Amino acid sequence: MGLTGSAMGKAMVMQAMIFRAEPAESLRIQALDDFTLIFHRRSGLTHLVTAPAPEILAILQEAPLNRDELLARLGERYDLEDASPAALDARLAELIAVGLVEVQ
Amino acid sequence: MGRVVNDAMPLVRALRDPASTGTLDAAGWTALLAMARAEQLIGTLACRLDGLPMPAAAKRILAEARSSAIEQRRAALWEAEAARRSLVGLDCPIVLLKGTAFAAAGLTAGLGRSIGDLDILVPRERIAEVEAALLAAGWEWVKPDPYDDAYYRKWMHELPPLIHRERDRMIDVHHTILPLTAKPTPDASALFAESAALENGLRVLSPNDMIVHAAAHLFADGELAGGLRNLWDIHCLITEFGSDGLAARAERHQLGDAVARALRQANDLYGTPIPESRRTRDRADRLYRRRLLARDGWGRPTQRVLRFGFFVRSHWLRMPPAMLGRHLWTKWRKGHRPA
Amino acid sequence: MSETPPPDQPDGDAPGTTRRRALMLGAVGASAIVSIRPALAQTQASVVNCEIPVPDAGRAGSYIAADGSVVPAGTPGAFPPASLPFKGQDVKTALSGGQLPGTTYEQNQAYVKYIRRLQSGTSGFTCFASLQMPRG
Amino acid sequence: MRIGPVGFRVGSDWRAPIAELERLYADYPVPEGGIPDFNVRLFAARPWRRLLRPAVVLGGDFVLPEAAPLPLAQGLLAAEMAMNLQMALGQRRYLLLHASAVERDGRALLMTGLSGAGKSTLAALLAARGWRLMGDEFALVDPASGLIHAFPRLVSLKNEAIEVVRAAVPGGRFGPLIAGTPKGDIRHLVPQTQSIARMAEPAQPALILFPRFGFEPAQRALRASEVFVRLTQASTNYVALGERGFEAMVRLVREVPARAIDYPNADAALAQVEALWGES
Repeated sequence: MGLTGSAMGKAMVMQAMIFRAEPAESLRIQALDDFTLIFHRRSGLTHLVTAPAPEILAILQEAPLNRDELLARLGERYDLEDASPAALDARLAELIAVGLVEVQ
Repeated sequence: MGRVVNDAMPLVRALRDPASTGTLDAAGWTALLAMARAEQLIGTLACRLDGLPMPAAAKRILAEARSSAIEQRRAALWEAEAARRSLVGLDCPIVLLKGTAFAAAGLTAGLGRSIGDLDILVPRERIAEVEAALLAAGWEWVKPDPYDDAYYRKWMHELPPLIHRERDRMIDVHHTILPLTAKPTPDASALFAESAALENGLRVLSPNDMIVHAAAHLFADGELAGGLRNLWDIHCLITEFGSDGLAARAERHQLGDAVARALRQANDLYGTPIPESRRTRDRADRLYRRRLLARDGWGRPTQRVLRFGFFVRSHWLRMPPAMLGRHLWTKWRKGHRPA
Repeated sequence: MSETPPPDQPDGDAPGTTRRRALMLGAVGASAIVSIRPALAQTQASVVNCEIPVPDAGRAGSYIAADGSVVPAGTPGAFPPASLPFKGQDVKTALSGGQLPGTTYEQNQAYVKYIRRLQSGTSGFTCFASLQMPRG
Repeated sequence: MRIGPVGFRVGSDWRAPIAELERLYADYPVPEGGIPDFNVRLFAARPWRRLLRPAVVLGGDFVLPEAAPLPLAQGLLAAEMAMNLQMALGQRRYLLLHASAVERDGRALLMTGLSGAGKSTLAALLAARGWRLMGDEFALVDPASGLIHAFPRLVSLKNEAIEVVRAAVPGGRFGPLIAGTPKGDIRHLVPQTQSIARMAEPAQPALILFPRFGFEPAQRALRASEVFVRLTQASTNYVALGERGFEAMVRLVREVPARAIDYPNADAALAQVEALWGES
């Protein structure tokens, strides 16, 4: 990826990307309370996540999307209180870093 | 406690002829399992002995070793995938080496094998880009020492080791298969040219190059620590792919002697099929054999003097004498005394 | 086994949900993921009886600067290496505000900074990491 | 020797630590089929250190490179530590929790917490009041059944706890007082007869406590996610077990109630534990 340069440049790069989630059969998801456990079969790693990570994964598992499509889809399903692209980029970057989402 | 076990032959016998474990008593199993753990071959042994009759306790311990090997394999393949995702934008060939390559390519050498660090090979001219991309994706330097760093960059065949800050896993990025200071100079571009792509775009060496690399690691570089495992890799690769064209390939990488010795040792210890013409032993073969087998029934290293000899030799092989002197002097001034 | 194993699904997304659930994307700097890391051995052996050399063996003889970095021997203002490795228990005490044995105030500060900067792979790191574990 | 379901073989360059182990572990069975799960070796750092200022290096199938040697007078402690280390680094059959466990009516109470939280002491005191001690250091969760398996090694008592437990267990068999260890004074207690005789009996986990010593009595319920994180931190093999570990841990945090308790002294703690046990 080599994401360097300004935050503006980074946001533009994120905008052009298509994101794909690990397939449902690779994940064991257990909602506990405010937190949800995700066991990732492929890596053997466990992640403790909060909203909106499970919601993002569920939508991307239906079909790969770019960031704006994803934001729109989240807005259709949920009452989004802060529909900020920058915040969504930050959530996607976290999911990419742990390998639950991949850039296509 | 029964007879004293003072070399690793019980382990070699069990790997070579699994049914031979049928005659082991409790003390024999105890020694076998201890030395297999010490040589990091217990997962391999577990796969070899799977399904054979054995005492319940041994069965249970080997079943645990097998499932542990499965988890190690999973982690190793995920680490390769993480590196692939971090480097995909560079459009640079990434060749997996050693255990991860065997597992990714589904080779018998990968069955039950313990896998530690991720080793990859990239073209030398791309190594700075690879380094930058890995640092951007969460890997960090293990050693900040400037002498070691300069030493690595100038003379080694790899970047100083990096570790991932979240997953605690190390990656070694090589650009060839021997240090630049060693006498043989393998043909790195030939390694890439003959490598094969896996489904995900990562690559593995050709079978002959895998054997050459394993032999180089064993006899032209290392101090033979963990040698039985390396030799088992070589045994599996030759059994699976044969040794056609291997001699010529080894010569191309200037590693004919190391490969010839590896073949003889593998044949001698594991019964690896090799051509009759390549079985003529030299006088050093017996020393190598003793060093490879230096392990007792408690899993303890034996043959201290011989081990030390091979330790010195490993440094000798990696660099010319003047440079070796300089290296050891620098290390000594910094208080690095041999243990 | 529980009689009704919980479904492998995040709650709240059930089809047919009529009222839309509120969702926050959160702040840019916030974090929505914590990964479970392999815990190091947290037995008595590792935590209290392990040792941390200052500096590590690969850099023995070098001095420790006030900011905890390793500098060449004799660097003005830096501290000579510790003569013996520190025990886990001493380091634990020092990390919570105590003083490492045989050190002056400034030397202690520098050593503690060095220890905090230890990286994985450096000798003493597993010891330091196990001291950092919330339980031991 | 066998402790719970795990067999050990201990070898030493010196006779003394072995003699102490033989005395204290006299009632324990041998490893299943004579084949141990783990090997422990106590050896001299240098050949001459066998006699001259003898120092014991902890060796075995699994070792930590940075463990410091102990003086020979602490050989028993070295053996115990090396055995714990094999479990912490090498155990793959059970999910290993760094917790003490006691049993009553087939149900297990687990106690885990920071060093000095009193999990060993509380377990020893509960055992003196009729509970079966399942272990003071490790509780083993069977991923297949969810049951807790016992690991009743010698109870390791530290500093003030030594006298507290000696007073509570008048006929107790103790090891020698090992003074001046990195953790202060240590004395080992042989678990009671029923603890060793019934060590193959697993128990259903019923309550998880996170005790904290030195505070006014207080307690609070913990959320499943917090319990999950705390228990994964208290486990040395959670990640290594992969999906089996995940399943076992999820089941534990979903099915077993957990409480954090603060206590000022042993009597208050025992009263709190008995009260919570009555509710669970």
